[in-house]
Amino acid sequence: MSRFAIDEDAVRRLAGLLEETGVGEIEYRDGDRCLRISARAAAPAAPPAIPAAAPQPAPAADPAAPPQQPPGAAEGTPVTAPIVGTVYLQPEPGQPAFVQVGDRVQTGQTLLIIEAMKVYNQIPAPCDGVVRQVLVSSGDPVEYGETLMILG
Amino acid sequence: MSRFAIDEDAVRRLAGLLEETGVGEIEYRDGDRCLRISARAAAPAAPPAIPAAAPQPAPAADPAAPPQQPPGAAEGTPVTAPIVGTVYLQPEPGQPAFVQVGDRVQTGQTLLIIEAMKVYNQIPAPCDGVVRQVLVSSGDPVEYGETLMILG
Amino acid sequence: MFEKVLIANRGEIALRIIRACRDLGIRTVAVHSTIDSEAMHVRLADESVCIGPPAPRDSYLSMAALVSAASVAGADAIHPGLGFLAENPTFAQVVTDHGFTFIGPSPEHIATMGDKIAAKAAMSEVGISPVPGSDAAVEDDAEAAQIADGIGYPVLVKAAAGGGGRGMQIARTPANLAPALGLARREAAGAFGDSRVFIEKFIENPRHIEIQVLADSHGNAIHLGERDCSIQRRHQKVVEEAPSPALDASQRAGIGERAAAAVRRLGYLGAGTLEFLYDGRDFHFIEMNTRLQVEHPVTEMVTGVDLVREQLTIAAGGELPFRQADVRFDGHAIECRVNAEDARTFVPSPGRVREYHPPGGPGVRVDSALFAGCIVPPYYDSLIAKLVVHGPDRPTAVARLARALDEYVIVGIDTNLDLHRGIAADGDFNGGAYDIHWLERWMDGA
Amino acid sequence: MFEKVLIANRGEIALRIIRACRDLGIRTVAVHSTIDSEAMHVRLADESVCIGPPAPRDSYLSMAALVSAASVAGADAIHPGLGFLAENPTFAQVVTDHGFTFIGPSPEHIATMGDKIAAKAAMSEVGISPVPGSDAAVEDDAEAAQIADGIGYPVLVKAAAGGGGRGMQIARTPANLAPALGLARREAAGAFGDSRVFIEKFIENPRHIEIQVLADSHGNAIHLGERDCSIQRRHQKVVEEAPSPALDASQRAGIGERAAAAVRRLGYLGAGTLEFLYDGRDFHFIEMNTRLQVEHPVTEMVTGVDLVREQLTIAAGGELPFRQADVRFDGHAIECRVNAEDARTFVPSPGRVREYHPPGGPGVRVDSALFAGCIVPPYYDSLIAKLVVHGPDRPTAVARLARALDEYVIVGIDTNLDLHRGIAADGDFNGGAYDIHWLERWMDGA
Repeated sequence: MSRFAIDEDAVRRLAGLLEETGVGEIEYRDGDRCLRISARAAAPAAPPAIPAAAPQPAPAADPAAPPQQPPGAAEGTPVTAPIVGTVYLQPEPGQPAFVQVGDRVQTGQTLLIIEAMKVYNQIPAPCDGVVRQVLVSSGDPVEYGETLMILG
Repeated sequence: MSRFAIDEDAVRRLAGLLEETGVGEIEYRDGDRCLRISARAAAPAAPPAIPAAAPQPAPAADPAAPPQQPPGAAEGTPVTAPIVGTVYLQPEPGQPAFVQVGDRVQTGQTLLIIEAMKVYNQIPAPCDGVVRQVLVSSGDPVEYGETLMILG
Repeated sequence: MFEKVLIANRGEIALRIIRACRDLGIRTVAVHSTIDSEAMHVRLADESVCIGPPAPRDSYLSMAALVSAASVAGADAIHPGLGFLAENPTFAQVVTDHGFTFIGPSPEHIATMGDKIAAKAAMSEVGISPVPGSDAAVEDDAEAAQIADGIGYPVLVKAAAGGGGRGMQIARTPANLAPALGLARREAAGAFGDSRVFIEKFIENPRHIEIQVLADSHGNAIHLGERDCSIQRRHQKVVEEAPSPALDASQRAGIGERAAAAVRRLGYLGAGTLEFLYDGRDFHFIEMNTRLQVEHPVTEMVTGVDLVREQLTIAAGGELPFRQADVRFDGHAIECRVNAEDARTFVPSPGRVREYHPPGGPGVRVDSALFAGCIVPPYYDSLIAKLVVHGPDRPTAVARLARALDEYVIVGIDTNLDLHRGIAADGDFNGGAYDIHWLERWMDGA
Repeated sequence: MFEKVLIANRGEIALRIIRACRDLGIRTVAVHSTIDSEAMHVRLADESVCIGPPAPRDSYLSMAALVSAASVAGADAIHPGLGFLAENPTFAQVVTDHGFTFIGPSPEHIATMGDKIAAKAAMSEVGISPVPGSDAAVEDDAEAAQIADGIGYPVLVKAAAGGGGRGMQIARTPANLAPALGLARREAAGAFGDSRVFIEKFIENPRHIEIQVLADSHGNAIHLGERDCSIQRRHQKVVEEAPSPALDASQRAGIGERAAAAVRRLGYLGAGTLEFLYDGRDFHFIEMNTRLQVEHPVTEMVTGVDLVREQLTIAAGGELPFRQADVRFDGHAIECRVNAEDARTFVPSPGRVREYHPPGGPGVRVDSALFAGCIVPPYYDSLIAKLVVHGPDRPTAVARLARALDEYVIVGIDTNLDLHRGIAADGDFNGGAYDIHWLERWMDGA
């Protein structure tokens, strides 16, 4: 019986592609030859199950929505809440918003206001850029660290 | 049926590639032959520490010595206690022991006695052999499963 | 007091007894089968002895192994716990014959109360009325019909040696009596090797009320009030509480004093429980358990009495340190039996407990031998924990029960915690309005 | 009663308050710093709000963040817990100004009791004798010498704004007074920015006895007996118990009724604690804490009163559901403060708890926010658990303490469990024979 003709270079290239693309498995078939490469299972590193199993806080009411990174957040610079409070996008009701999606903003320019204890805190742009996303609406409660806008 | 023609070298090369690339699985198919190599599952998580950390029973008094395999036990056939009780190596006090180290014994031959609830239970040799070790003395309490002698 | 006590049991009840012994400074010897060598009762005892393989018959039910373990460990007394050999009069006798103190009543009392017909007769003599019915096993169908006519239908045909709901048949009309007798005899013969049956009045929607008693060897016999164990499924208690929502203080004192007087007249020794069906007016005796009950903690929580401590005191020949007048009933306690089983199908769920986090805070007691990483073996009872709560009144106790159930985390095996959460949230349960059929109706409707 | 309460705290005390709220059907809002996002108090609350980074100044001590969190969560009241802002009168005022109920006494009472000189004056007026000494800050050394001569040496020089043992110096003879004054002023200026000092009689080997009081807005003020907190290290309580081994029922009633009368006359609202040094004959008032105490569970265990529940009831304008005559003292309770620290060096030991198994069984209560896998952050107090035991008498309680300590498993961080095991086994402790210097002497000798 003939020996396997192992194309080591093909294995290495597919393994590299697996790593690069982050996929779980690549199967390459050519006529009656086939090469399949699977990712190694993640280490079990089981996070303690107690947290997951413990009674979860009831779905947070609006006020207590947990800080979440929006999809695609990695692509821009997030603007996060430096204090818990209530968001306002306009200086006063009826007036236009400080900024809108697509606006070009400069470092230090006010993006929105967070009211905490009757004090209106202006939240400045942390860098020059364009407003890519506005993730909150006027009147929304926000937690410390919650992402408010994405600049890009 | 013909014998498997194992291409050891191909296996070694793929195993080397698996290790080198860090992938989880490589399947190599050529015509109606197929060779699949998978990474070993990650070592099981550490056993829970609670058992080790929980207050240990006080060093067992003689009566309650935990069953232990003596060093080198794997080399012979252990004779274990089928019941908790008190060991006697002689039929009666003052008489010679049933067996001694070095004695050749036959299956079924009485090796010692375990007294439980005033009943003297004869413990027979489980196989033909030579008495390699005697791990108990007359009057010793033994637990269920505790190794009493080693035959070789 | 004893120097060293061997605990002839496993799981949470073994742990319970070890804790009482430690509180008294008594050394403890745990026994265990091979699969239990890492179990919590082994870890927390002062000494341990492996007594056999996992099968209960060869370990926890082996009298020879247990008595021999007590000998080699030099114990002076044996506590049988509950289940296994706790109500086996032969075991009590063998323990005594080998020179150990059996922590429990005399073999004679165990034997009498183990026979349902004899127990009813014995109790009748000391002023406790059993459920109306035959005084003895019914010999033939004609005698049965005569008795049934006398007490009125519906009637229950029960195995003399019965228990756990087996060998039990209802006859709602005279026409049903003969078939019921036949079925019950067949079941009884199969289950207990004893086909004797007797007849009782079938009480439609009673509560299960039981009275805890303690009697010492100095003539003191007292009661510690009742437990309401009506929340049952297939005759298995699921939730127990004290006091009963159905009784007031004078009813409690009335039935309690009758129970205490009865055991005093019997010359009974130790802890015991008289079980009754309560139809809203009368207490009908059904049986006496001559041992600690699973649900004993609810009594401990409302009275402050440590029942296991008193069992030890009594068995050692001591005197009860209080009298009936000293017993106070304080607040309200509820116990949930947490089982390793599917909450809906009740299929047992042995396995490895991966994560374990019991609830805490005020008014919460947990009796459990579980720990993260432990094994719940398939060989034994599925009871893995008792969650007991106490509060100054029933609404507070129920609120604490719900709170504690929500905090309880057991991962790796299925448990009936969700069933308990459902019960704790239920309006009928919150109102105390239930009888022994309530849980099964509730589950059918849920 | 409140609909929703925000708990301006973390750890076991936040959990304690959540449990009381759940028992009353009140919704809870947990606040947390970023490092506490997975903490137990967050998991068990109905809602949670992240209020800042780990540094307490920017999170648990940030009044703006806390009040803003209460606003966005729609809470109607704020419970400050203990530590952090619990005794900050400005916080109580700000909370009230923003339309929330502060669950605690008035800002005025908090402010008065926060100033040691003002507190002594206020208590003197309502019949509670402070430790003999100056009525106000001593102006100069001559005045100090005159006062010291009057009360007799040894004397203690203490910072008016003091606490935790800082700004405190002993003068055993007249020659030592001037140096003691100078050192105390310098320490006080450095530690509190306030160099005022006053003089007290130094009581040699007293016990620390404190009285728990509760007062509602309907004129009811009661006491719940004493706690003996003499087992201290560097003025930090380590073990507390109730009742004190040094008091009998008439002494308890005497000092308790004086304390209750005092807070009634002050018009005080809520839970509070009057701390005394007891020299075996007289009770010398040292300070009043206007909040829940860490050691409140020992009082709960002997009285059956849920102190947090009563704080909520009182803050909501309700009436105490019992009177002094209804308060019963039942058995004996002991609390151990379990800290994340080396048992010998007392160096804090933050980190990840790998394994956690609290003790259980009769008479054992654990208040802790720990769970297997949780993080003990380095930013906050090292108290991680309170083990509280109860028994019908002190010997039983001590035996249960030893038993529960042996069952307690905390792996991954260092704890002072071994220190507690040593104390529980000690003969002096078992005899109840200790004063406020006992632990330090014991540790030096051990």
